[in-house]
Amino acid sequence: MSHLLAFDIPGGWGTTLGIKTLIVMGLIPVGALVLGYTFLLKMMSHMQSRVGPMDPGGFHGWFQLIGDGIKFIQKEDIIPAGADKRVFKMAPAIVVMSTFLMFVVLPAGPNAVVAGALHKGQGGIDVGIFYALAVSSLSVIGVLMAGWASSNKYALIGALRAAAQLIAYELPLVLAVVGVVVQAGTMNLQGIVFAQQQGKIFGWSGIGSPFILTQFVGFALFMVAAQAELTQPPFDMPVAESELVAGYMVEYTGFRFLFFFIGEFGTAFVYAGLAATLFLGGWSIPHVNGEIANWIGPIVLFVKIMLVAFLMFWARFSYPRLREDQLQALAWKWLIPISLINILVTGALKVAF
Amino acid sequence: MVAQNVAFWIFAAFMAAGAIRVVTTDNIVHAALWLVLVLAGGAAQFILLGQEFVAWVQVIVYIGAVIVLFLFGIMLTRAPMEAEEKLNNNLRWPGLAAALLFAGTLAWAFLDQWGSDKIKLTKPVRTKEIGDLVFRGYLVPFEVVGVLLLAALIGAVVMARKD
Amino acid sequence: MLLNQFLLLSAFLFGTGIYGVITRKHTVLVLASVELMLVAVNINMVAFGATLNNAVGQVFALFVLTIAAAEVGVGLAIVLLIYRNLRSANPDDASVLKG
Amino acid sequence: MTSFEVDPKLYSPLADSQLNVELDTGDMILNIGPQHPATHGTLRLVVRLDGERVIKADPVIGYMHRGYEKLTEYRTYPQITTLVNRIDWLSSFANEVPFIGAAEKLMNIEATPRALYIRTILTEMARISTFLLFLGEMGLQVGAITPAFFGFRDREYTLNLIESATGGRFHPNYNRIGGLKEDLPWGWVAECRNTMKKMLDSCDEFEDLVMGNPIFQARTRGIGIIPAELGASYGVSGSNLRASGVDWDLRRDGEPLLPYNEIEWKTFTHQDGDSFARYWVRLQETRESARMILQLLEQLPAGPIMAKVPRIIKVPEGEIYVNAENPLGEMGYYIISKGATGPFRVKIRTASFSNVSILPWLLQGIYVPDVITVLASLYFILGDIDR
Repeated sequence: MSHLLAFDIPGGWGTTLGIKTLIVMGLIPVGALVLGYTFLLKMMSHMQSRVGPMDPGGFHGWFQLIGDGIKFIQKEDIIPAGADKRVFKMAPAIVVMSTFLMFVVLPAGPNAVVAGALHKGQGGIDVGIFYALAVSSLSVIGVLMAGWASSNKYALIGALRAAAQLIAYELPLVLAVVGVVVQAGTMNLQGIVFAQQQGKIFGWSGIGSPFILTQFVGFALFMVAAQAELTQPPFDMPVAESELVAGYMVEYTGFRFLFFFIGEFGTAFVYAGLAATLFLGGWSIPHVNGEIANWIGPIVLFVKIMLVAFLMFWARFSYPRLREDQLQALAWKWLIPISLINILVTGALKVAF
Repeated sequence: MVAQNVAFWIFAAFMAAGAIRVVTTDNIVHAALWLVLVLAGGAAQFILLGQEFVAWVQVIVYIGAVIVLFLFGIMLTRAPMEAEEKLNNNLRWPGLAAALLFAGTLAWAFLDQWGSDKIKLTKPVRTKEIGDLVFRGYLVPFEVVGVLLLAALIGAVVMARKD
Repeated sequence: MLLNQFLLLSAFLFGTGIYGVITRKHTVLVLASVELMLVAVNINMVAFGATLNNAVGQVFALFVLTIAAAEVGVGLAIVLLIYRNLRSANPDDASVLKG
Repeated sequence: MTSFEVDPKLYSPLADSQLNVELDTGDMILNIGPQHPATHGTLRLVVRLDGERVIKADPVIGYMHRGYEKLTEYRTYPQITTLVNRIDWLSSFANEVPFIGAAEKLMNIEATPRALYIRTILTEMARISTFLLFLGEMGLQVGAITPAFFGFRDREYTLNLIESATGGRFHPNYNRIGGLKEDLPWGWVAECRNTMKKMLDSCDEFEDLVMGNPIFQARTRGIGIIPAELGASYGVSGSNLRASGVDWDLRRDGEPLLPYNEIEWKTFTHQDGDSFARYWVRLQETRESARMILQLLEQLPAGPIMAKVPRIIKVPEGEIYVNAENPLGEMGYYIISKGATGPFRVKIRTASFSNVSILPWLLQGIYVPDVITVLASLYFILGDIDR
């Protein structure tokens, strides 16, 4: 049975590929819906004394999300007359695809990782985290396609803002991760998890050595940059509903809009997972190894993801939106210099100790 | 090796089609999007060759940044929605001749020199090896490239500034 | 896999790039064609690296990539500058200095 | 800056390259509105953009014109109150008072003290409910969703009070010439006192949540500065003008229709004149209004709520201009009466109309996100612009 979790599925690469694909295709929407339900509907309603999302279905408004889903699916799929139809249709798929691809390298147990060969806990792609960040940048193309193909000025402005923002914040995102990579000595996510699990704080191995303690600056930078990559407040100018109505998504309805929605929350899920893996020790609990870790790993990871996602959504519901130039100033004048200094200090300490 | 060969030819077909569309399509934005296909195909070829790192650098730098810059530039210079007829000048035949000549010469040279050399992949190149190479053997070029990037950054900023 | 597969593909891409540079009238598209050529070069380097079973080809490809990024940054700045002044993105229009 | 107006074919490229143009990448005309969330209604702004910078902005009004000035000529005075409280629909009670006051002055009728006190309380309550919406809405327009819901939640309390007193949440139609429709319900005063204390708390909450937020300050400080003299010459009034440092409040400086001079209160001015100042002034005024209501409740006199008024109301011949400090600014009614049951001509001076007239000047050269900030901070109601 644990073979299934470890993805050492007997029956050749075809079966393996099929099952893995199904797992990824299933997990991302589920993750997106869990985040959407927990944070967007319930936490937000409590924080904002909102009545609406707490009402449908009786107990705590459990039906709201299903109702939303039904609403999206039964809506008409409208394509503007002036739109570039093929590009317009392709754009949401590309955004979602980038989310799916990111998820592939996230380990949920010593053997439970979708991509890569498995050799004694060294599963996953060798360039792991770098791969995740690389494919995450694919979504920009989808956003630009959506904004341009809609043949709408608001959408175009939104897409341009998104492009400028995502490019600017990819740098601090990557640089924030470099600190962790330097400290762990590997880019493989699995390796990073093991480095944290087996690490010691001054000889004490009680909680391992989660990198949030040594790389707190990196963690803060990563969270800020991830927030910007997700285009969530305070960095949500590309979709700013009070200015650009919904930015690049303005012409999308029904199912295609749902795609963007799933992309947004799925990406939030994956980024939370990356942050949990890089800084909080991922699936690992110190001194828990072997077969059992494959079983409790996903649960531990999920709990950590929810913790990180809580931070993300807390900021999302509390802050107003920055202006475009303030956003760029924040990225170039603060985040990037700080992350460079962080790398420098980390490197120096790594050499010293 | 059969699977790799099949994959190669599929990717190669996509890349060739994409490249042709890049230089012939009448819509600027479509051209940039076709270029994405070519670049992604290139990354796929790198992975086929077991060179992971450069493949993902290609994705993050080319697709994530360069193409976005292209699209950005196109849209800032007023992207037209409908196809423009005037994207090509009247140098089609000289261009074709030059391209054929060059590609032909290259192909002939390649076939002549490496007629049936085979690529034997033993293991994928680990990122560690690249790091060692860059920071040991090729440190000076690395620094030079760093300075070049800085110069490009400053140059671009100076040019795009208001005054 | 034959080495020549990759080399011929790169030759084809390079030829296409040349054609694009010669025929395209929009500066951004000329830059895109240059990118095609650079990708062709990269494929060559990586293929040779794989044949020789080391990472040197990859390192050179990385340098090419970096330079390509710098080139695009400066190139697009120039395009925007030309567009700002001439209201045209056609490289043939930027002929003021020709005398 | 003005290179967009010149046909590129008419001048040589060289000449243009010497011009000090910004990264001008093709200007674009953007229609903000008439259906756009930032215009809260059907205002249309034709904005010419260079990148994200506004070169020129033209407000286009009239999408909501309902012809109230003309309609009043065919109604009797008691009927007109139902019309005028739809002008600024967020503070409808405050719209009725000056009109009724004008009619009373023409007829030489004085409302009873209790009626005047209740009018004052409800006017201030309308001010609170309007400003609460503003306090939340401004947060929403700069991107924070939470304040909007807090604003709506707290506004609900005052609306409940208005409803329990007048029977209407939005359009009370509670004023009569000479007094009020009916007295306050039993227990209303105690309830009102509790709610006003809640409002004081909620003002503190907004101060912490919105005004104290560094991003909010970065977005609003120095944005959309109205110089005092320019603002006054454009006819900007109310909190918008007080935020520019002009200490002018018709509740104190005008001919008082309501007994404001019998209670202790003060006006607030801010030196900056920017969007943040407007937010600050409105927040202070909300708090001050709550305090005023608490005082008015203490001093609420007993007695009848209706003065002696003839059965059929005919206003004697004459003309009068009555203005009052409404939540949005100066609101005035110019009434010409020919002695009939209805007025001969009514001219309504609404605050928002004058407030938005400064927009073309104010929006020049700022960025699109700031357009939204400025629109939100000027705080207009479309019904108040178009009438």
